[in-house]
Amino acid sequence: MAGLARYYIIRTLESLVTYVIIVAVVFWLLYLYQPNPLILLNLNPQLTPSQKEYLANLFGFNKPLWERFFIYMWDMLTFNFGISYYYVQPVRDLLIQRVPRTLLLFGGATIIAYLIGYFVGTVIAWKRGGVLDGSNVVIGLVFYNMPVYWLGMIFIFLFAFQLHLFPLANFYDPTDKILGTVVGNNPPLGIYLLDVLWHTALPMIVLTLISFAGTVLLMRTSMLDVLGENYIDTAIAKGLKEKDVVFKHAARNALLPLVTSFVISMAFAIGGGVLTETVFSYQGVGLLFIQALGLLDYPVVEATTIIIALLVIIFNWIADLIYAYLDPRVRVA
Amino acid sequence: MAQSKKWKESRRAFRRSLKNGWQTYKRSKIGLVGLGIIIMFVVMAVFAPFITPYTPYYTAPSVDIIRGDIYNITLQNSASWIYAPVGIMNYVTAPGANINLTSVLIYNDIGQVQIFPVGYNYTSQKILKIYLKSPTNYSIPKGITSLYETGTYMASFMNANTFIANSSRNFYILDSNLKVYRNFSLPFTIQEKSIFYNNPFIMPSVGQYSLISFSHGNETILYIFYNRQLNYFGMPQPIHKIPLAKLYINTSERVINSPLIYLNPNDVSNGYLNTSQIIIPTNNSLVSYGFNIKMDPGYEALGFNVPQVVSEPYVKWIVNYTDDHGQSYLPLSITYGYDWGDSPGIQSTVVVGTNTNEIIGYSRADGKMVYDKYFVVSNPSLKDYKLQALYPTNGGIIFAYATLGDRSLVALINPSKGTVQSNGTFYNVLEGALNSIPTYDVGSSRYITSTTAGDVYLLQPNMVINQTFSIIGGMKTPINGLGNILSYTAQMGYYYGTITNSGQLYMQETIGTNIAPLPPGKYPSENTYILGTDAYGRDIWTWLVYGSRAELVVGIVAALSSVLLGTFLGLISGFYGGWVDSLIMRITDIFLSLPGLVIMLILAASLGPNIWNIIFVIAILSWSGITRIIRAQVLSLKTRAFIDAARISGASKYRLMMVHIFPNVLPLTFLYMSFGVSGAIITEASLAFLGMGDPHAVTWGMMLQYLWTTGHVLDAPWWLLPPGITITLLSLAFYLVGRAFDEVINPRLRRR
Amino acid sequence: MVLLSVQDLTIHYKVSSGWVKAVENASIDLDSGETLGLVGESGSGKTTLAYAITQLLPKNAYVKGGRIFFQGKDLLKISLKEDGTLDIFNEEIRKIRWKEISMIFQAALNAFNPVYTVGDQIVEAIMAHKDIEYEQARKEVEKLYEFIGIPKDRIDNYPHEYSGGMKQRAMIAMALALRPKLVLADEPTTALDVITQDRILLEIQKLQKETGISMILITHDVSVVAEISNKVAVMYAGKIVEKGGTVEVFKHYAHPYTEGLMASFPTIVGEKRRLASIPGSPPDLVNPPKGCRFHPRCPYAKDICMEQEPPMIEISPGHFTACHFAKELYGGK
Amino acid sequence: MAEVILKVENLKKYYELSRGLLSFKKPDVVKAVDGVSFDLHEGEIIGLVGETGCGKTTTGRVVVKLENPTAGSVIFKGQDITKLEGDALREFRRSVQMIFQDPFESLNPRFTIFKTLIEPLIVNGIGETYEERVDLAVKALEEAGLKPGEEYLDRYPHEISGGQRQRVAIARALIINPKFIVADEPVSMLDVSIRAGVLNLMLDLKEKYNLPIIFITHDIAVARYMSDRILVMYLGKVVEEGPTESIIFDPLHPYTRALLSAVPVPDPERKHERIPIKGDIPSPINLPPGCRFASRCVYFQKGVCDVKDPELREIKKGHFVACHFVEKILSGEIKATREEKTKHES
Repeated sequence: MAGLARYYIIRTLESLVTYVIIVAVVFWLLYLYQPNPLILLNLNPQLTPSQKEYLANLFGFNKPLWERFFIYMWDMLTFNFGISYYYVQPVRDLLIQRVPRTLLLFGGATIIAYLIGYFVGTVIAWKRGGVLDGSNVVIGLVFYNMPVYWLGMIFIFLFAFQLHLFPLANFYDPTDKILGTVVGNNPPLGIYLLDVLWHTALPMIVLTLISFAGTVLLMRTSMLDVLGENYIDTAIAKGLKEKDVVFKHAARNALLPLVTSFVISMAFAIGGGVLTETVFSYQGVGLLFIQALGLLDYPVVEATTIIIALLVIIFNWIADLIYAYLDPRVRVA
Repeated sequence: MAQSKKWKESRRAFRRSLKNGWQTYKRSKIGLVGLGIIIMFVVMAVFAPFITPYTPYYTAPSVDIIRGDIYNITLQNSASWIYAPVGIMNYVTAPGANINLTSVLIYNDIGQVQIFPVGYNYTSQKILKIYLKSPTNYSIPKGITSLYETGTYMASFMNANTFIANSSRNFYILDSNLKVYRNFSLPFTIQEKSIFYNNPFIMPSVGQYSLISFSHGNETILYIFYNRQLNYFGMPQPIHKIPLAKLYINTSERVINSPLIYLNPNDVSNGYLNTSQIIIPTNNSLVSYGFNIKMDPGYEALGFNVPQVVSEPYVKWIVNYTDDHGQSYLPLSITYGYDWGDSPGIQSTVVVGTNTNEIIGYSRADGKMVYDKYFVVSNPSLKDYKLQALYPTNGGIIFAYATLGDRSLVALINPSKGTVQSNGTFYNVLEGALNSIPTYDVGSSRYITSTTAGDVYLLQPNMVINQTFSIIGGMKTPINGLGNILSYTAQMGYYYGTITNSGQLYMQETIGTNIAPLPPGKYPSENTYILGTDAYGRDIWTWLVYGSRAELVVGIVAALSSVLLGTFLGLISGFYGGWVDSLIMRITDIFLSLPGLVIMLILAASLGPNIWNIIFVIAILSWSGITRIIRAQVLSLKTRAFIDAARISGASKYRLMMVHIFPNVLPLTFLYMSFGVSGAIITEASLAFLGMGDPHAVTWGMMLQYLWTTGHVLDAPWWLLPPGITITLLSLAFYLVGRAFDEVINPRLRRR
Repeated sequence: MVLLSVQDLTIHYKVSSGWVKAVENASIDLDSGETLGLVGESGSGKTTLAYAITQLLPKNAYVKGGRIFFQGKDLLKISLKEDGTLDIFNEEIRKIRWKEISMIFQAALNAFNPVYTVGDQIVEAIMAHKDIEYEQARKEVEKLYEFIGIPKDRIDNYPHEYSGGMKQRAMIAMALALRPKLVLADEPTTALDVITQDRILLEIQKLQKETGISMILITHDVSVVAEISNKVAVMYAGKIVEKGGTVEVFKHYAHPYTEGLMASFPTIVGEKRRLASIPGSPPDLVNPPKGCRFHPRCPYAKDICMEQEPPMIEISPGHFTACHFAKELYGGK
Repeated sequence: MAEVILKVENLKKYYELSRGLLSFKKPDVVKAVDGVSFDLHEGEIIGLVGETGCGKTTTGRVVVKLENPTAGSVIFKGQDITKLEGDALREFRRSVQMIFQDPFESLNPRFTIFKTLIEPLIVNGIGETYEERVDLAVKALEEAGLKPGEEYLDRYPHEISGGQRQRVAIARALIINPKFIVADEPVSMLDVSIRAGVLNLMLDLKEKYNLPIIFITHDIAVARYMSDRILVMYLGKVVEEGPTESIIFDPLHPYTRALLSAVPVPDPERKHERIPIKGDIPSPINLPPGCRFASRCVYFQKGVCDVKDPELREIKKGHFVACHFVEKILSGEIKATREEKTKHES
């Protein structure tokens, strides 16, 4: 158990170092990104020189680069993200609104995709070679290689625009009619949640379709590996029932890579969420990021990038911890 | 001789191993399919000019794509809609600026409002559709006689418009959901009112405040709202909901006309906005009151509530109603002869139209008269027309309107001379009385107005009638210039609308609508577009074919670079071990935990949209996984006995690495290259879709990007489907080749 | 009493290059309490033959003929499907497995599932066949551990925490958990060091004496067979070439392959003599040689060997050999 | 006595197990080889015998300079090869070859047999012309029993059988005329019927070229067949050394005796008498002082065996044993303690 604890500590330290480095990298990347806010400020014809100076001071543009860098590092590491130029709100408030939405969307989609992947992958690997196997693999691969936003647009066209089954955009809309009542501005919680789910459903379906293929294939490959292992023979020879052999022995072991990949893909789904959120106008972190990038809203770009990176790191970290927990062999190493 | 034999020998062995590999590969059906698709696209790329009818930048001629566009929507409860429709606009002034007409609002005095969203999506730059189904119904206070949309602010497609409405005694500020959040009761019944709000797009320097004044008898109330659209970074910010100040002005005489409000945010000194004025026409004289507003730039930039002080109004100047001939008159209409260049140093004028058919200008600053001319005298043929009103227009020109019986005269007045332009073309005569304020359409450079005869006129700047429309069923309300659809990528358009007598909401674009994207088919220009065109009239099939070039180049070059880099680092890391290994592995770990797409977007934005930059960005962020795999492979190869055997034979480190280990990781490199191409194609398309694509490149990603930004997702399946299908196919093809190849080099062990 | 009787069993594998004729016309008989050593080189079909008895054949294995009687019951009749493959999870077979026929796998080859404790895996085997509580089953495991000589506190360890010898002992404990009639031991000592191997073999012998179970020992190591079995069957290229009592076969071998095998074994007893090797290498079972499969490597081969398959003849009571010239070559002894 | 080709003196190879970032303890040490000395004479095969983890392979790898020892020296032609560098090392590389356990592993799968064979020639600059190298390769193959050699040149390792692969490995070892060869379990991966051929081939080559071989194996029967002298290793040390027949028929060390008694014999009638031994091999990490075998020795004497490391002593001519009490055990003065209920520690 000591080995496990040490492993956890080392892994945690590594994650922290990675986080600090990424935070620093973001600063320099944005420093590369021209025009910078100071230039924007200087170009503004409405401002008198004294006002420009006041603002430059206020935002610290006139400090030496290194000083700015360290102030930035300190702010970011203490989650003090400043105020959005565009939304004129503290960035933290924006993130508090946005992060749960993104987690809801991608968490939901990833969980569904992995549940499907787990069961379908297990079954098609067990009954490999059949029609089910082949068609699943082919369909899966096609979705796997599809641009998510394109599928999103097609789904919007079909299910939202033509069939009116889902709303076209947004995370929540007080003007919707749910269960015969207009949602309104301060709806009861139940109606609110229904509306949120209704808006989340379509992007979630698209995300699930895109990613279930990967999980099915991963589970299938992993299962095929495990099925070649001798302990499966042992399990069969022991006279276990088929379902026990498949789920207790084969799928349980094949699950290991899937669990790791689940957490990691959750992390990367959030990073890649820019696309899905853009196409569905879903008010999450990804959309916030891409809009802020276009608007040169630096505090938001920094904060969203770092939050996304942080989520990736945290999920990676969780993945490793879970893996170590699930596979007793890793604990020793 | 020996050399050639040796060469032949190794070539034979190489050929044999290739043949063996092919034999194994051939067994994989999916591998063959993948290879087939790749070959198809390579053929497309190579022979692109021969299989496409046009070049990628050929655009369909206008005969194919320009059409008029009329929206005609039947309204429920048609009798109650008695006011002209109001357009709700969306101003975005950040990069990619546009002004969009997002919805059309109709209201009545029994407290009903309906909003019809237009288009289908807020990214749309032109109206595709006015939604008929379930228009949103709102309630407003009853008795509203006018309702304005006063400049808008659009935060991430969420409406944050502010409306100002008034009934006879009350005055309301409404939020974007038309909920009253400020309610002002006036001590009198409104007789005259004037409103000043700024369109930040057209007048960026004054798009800050909303001012509204109401007059009755000798009282005038002026409300000032901080309505700042832009902060100092050029970014929009929300409207402040609380009025800054309410100014009471008690004139000694009765107010007889709408006051004229002027706010001059350019004249800033000592933290004050100076030279703001309200000019009130009374039955005796024109009185100008000045007031100043205190500003705090720091707080403003942050967009917090601005603690501002508005000074008490003070009389700046008074003029009595006598012209330079000593004749007295009453003002019919007053306006400004201001223009874009208006600034503190330039004395723009207050222009007054009189009941004696005169137009008189006064200096804004001190009321000194600068010109006076008889409107009719300057053009004898017009002398019987009775001057009715003056309107400010673009470029400092004044639009004058006069009537004679059931005919109207429209003319442009030069404010510095007060005359209708002498060449005789700057006026025209219309049927019926003018019933709407002439609006200037930036897109077509025409004025739009309508008359009580039920005609809509499109007038050229020289007042030549360009087009006349009769609205079917007749206009119940005057037409209203609803708004622009401007965009830096797409064409401009200006819509106007009215409610017809038969209860329909009628809208039309002044220049006719560009109807591209064109569906597949043969067109009047004799052109055939196999897969139709995009919104710019470019042939989809051509783009699809030429796109394969860029995709193959991006995919292969990006994957090759990342794989080479990854292999090289993995080789070094695995082979040398020690601190080199630790260093490379730490860097790899960091790259592995970067949120790839997000960093790619920032990097691509920093480097600029260029195809080679995109290749670089993709390559630099996708080598890390390969490094890991190659390193693991090298580590496992290092323990293999044949490496020991080579070391015992005396092979140098370099030789071990390059001759013994490298050829053994090469298949793996090739495998990941294949997957890498697949990934790079999707990534390039994603970057392009998110607006980081190379605008000069012909790629499938750019096709989808144009589709998205021009907003044809829902009406141009011939444009939506092909690029997605090709991206999927090509990516899938490389992926399949990779999988098939995987089976060649890592045959899964069959059970016993 | 005949416990197991395999008659003319023929099993082929379907592979991409054709049919692998893994086992052809193999017949063996085993009485209660007997140990049969199944000897052969890799790819000789010995494992296939043994696995066929517990119906553990992989999906691409097809039974082309023969019967397997266990306690008078024809196992293939129960489980053989129409296409020639086996219904691995036939309920009747499942009940026979481990309860009647158990296996000792080579524990070093991951015969234990790495994610469960060894104890739990044995408990699982017990509970699959006996309707008892976990606690009771665990008590039985404790008894087994005592019997096999592993400290009880190791029950809750994971397989990777065991040494090779201990894993093998646990494997034996598991095989004996349900007191089966027949144990198939598949290379039980191959990966072990000599001293450990010796101990395990001793233990197997001891257990067999104490419990009276029958055993089939599958190994490539002639000396291991010599140590513990009383019957031997030698397989070559999918065929049983010689079978009989251990002493009979080893002392009076009657097949050139057995002869070659014995001559190529170095030993630490007796005079040092030069080893004789069998020339050539084992044939490809997709296209096995016509006639006697050993003929390309046989020093005595004549024309008939290339044409005709040699029949199984009884050269002395209970000692069978498949060689045309057995009588001439070895009959004298 | 034939000329000494190679002199190994007090060879030690320790491995430190890394403990990770946060451990400030002294790292664990595995003493894989701990003071091994022996001479290799002209035309002699010595067998290095022992169980898994006894250090026999590590010894072999140090001798061919695949690894550098922690201490000790390996003298070849008057030079300590552990310190060789540059040209001298290259010279040494030409004099030594190794044959590995797994012939599939030891042949580069991307090389044809020809390329595998000429690789040592290219590296060492042997053979002027291409034809010359082809001839050398063919000759080496035929020497290794693969006739006609030309047929094999073009093949890849996966296209030939296991026995042939090991013969190719032998041919590669022979092609540069080494002065000695280390063979690390050369037949343990091969099928029984093929083994003898490879063993005989090596014996023949030794006869033909008077080529000394260090033959590493866990199979004492194979060691007996091959070697002139046997060194029995246990946990990094040589516990017994002597002429083959002397070791086989008259083992002295309790470990050797137990080992030999445990070897199965393909003779069903042999009565098998076991020499007792306790427990399993202890973990090689941080071994306690004293005799390595103490924890398993049934003759264990407290106060001596757990304190002092026994030296190799010559008991009979050329027969060395590392045991404090070997004489007393032989004479029956020290009796074996009854084996307790087997304790298995790992």
